[in-house]
Amino acid sequence: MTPIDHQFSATRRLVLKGVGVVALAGLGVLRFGAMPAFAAANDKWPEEAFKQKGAPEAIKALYGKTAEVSDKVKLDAPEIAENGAVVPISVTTTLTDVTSISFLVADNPNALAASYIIPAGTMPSVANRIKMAKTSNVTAIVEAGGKLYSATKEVKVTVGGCGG
Amino acid sequence: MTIFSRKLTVTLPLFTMLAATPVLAATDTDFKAAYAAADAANKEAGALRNQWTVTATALTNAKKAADAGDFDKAVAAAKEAEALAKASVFQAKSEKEAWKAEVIH
Amino acid sequence: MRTAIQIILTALALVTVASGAPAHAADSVDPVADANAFQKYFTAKFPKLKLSDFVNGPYSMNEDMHRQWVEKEEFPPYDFALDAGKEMFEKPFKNGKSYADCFANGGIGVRQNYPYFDEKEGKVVTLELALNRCREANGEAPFSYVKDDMASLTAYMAFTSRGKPFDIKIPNDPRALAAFENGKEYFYTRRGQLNFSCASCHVQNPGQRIRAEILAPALGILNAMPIYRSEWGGMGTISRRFVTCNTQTRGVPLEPQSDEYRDLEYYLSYVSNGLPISGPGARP
Amino acid sequence: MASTIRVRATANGDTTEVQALIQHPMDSGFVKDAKGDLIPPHFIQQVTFEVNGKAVFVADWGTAVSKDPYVKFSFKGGNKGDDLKISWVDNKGESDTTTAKIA
Repeated sequence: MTPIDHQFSATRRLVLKGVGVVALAGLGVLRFGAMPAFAAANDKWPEEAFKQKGAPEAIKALYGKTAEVSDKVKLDAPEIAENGAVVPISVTTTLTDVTSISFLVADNPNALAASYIIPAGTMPSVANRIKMAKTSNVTAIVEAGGKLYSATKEVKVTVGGCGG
Repeated sequence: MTIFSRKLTVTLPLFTMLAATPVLAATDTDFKAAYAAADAANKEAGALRNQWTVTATALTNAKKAADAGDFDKAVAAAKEAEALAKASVFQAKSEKEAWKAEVIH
Repeated sequence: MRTAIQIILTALALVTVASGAPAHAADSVDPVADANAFQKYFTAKFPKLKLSDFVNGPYSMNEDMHRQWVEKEEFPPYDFALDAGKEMFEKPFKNGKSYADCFANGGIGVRQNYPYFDEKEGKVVTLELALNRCREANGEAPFSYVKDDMASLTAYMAFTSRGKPFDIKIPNDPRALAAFENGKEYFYTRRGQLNFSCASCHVQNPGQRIRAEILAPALGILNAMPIYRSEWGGMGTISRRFVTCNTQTRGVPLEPQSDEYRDLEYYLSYVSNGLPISGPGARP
Repeated sequence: MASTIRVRATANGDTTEVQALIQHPMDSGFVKDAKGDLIPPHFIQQVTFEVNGKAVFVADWGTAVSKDPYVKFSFKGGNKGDDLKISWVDNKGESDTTTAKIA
């Protein structure tokens, strides 16, 4: 499956699901296992996504789709964190029509660290300081034009000092 | 009978003899003596302003074991504390001169 | 544990044998020569650094760390302590007086003169000690030397001295020279089960990593005090830093502001004369 | 009590850069205190930034955001003198809000 097919089938699946949802909503039977309203779309704190352990599950819960790696997403993270409690991470992108940006730390107890809603007119770049339990891959997700793009870097983390 | 088995036959009685005499379990008095010695050494280190945190931990472990009635463990911990305290005293005394060699000239 | 003690004992024995050899110059105390030798050692070891760079400690030793520091300094975490310190400094005591009455120039821009040698008392007086003495003289309870209140006050006073070079004086008083020498001895004396002295890390290994952290050079190491450490998630005074360093080498720390610590601060500040105050600082 | 939110909003051209530092423990619930008991989770969940009533940025934070959290972003359409309203709410329902003028 070349990426293009993958993308095509992904959107096809989405479209079908969308149609399905509309049809069911029409019939008023939506309440069974309500479709998770994708948090990124509204302002409610995405509790479900923050509860997920792994990054893939968190991305699924947050956006309902998977991301593809893109060199248009510039993730800036230290090679060795000076301290796991304060790791300065920032992302910027040349992608247009960006609606959401998120940061995930794969090996943290809960992968999703932070998620930002980017309204129209706001620049697609965010800097923040996050906590990392240990050496881990850090991923930045950018939602642009309804599709997800990502960049990942490994950040080494360990304790400091000589013993105690 | 190969050499190996002959040696074995000799050592066997030796083991049985040792096992026969029970090793005396430490008692409360043993613990008190060991703890006092360790505490004294640690106080000396204190006078030299050079105690170690691990000595204090060993002393508390000794007391905890003694309170729980495990005097073997208590004496062992007290002995360890004494060794650590003595090492810290040795360190303080030897450093009285040794530090001069490290100074940036 | 027993083998650990054996190793330490043998290491100690080796050190004493090795160090016995070089004859040590007559024991005259010459602070000026000490300070020059101290600064020359570090400028030779790090020729690319300007003298003032040394006050940034680990961040002048490593590019990746420097970048993380610059990002943090955009909006530093010690901002809250700084504001709290200013508020506390300006709030009068119950008796109407305030800190400004205890310090020259109202306490503004004076941090670089601390610690100083008090010839009446014959002892080194550090900024933290002076602050608590001011509180007690005005009927207020002293602050803990290792907690946030003292850190906020010293943060504000350091901030008012930013950029001013350290200007520590040693009066021609044998007790002052003795205090300086006592501080130097503490700095180079190995202690704790790990058998490290301050010099083992900050003279012999600045720029090296000790697990995640990069060791700061001893030159200028107090210029950024008090510091907000990510490791502590909070502010730390010079007292707190000395106490935690001792504990890390498994040495039992002394009382904060005890003679050895104040003399150590006297020595370390004097040999950093001329380097600018950059406190409060952020550190890993 | 001074606000827990420190903010710098500087406009250059039609882009306004916003930096915010918020005083909050951001306890994750995974850390033990000196006695060895777990410190319960206490962290900011959402921070909203609004200009003239319109949201220009919304931050959803989890337990992995650093203590005294910091965030930087920029947006178009703000001009000098506008009011930037910032408010946060945490998992205990505590909240704080402040308004800053764009410089």
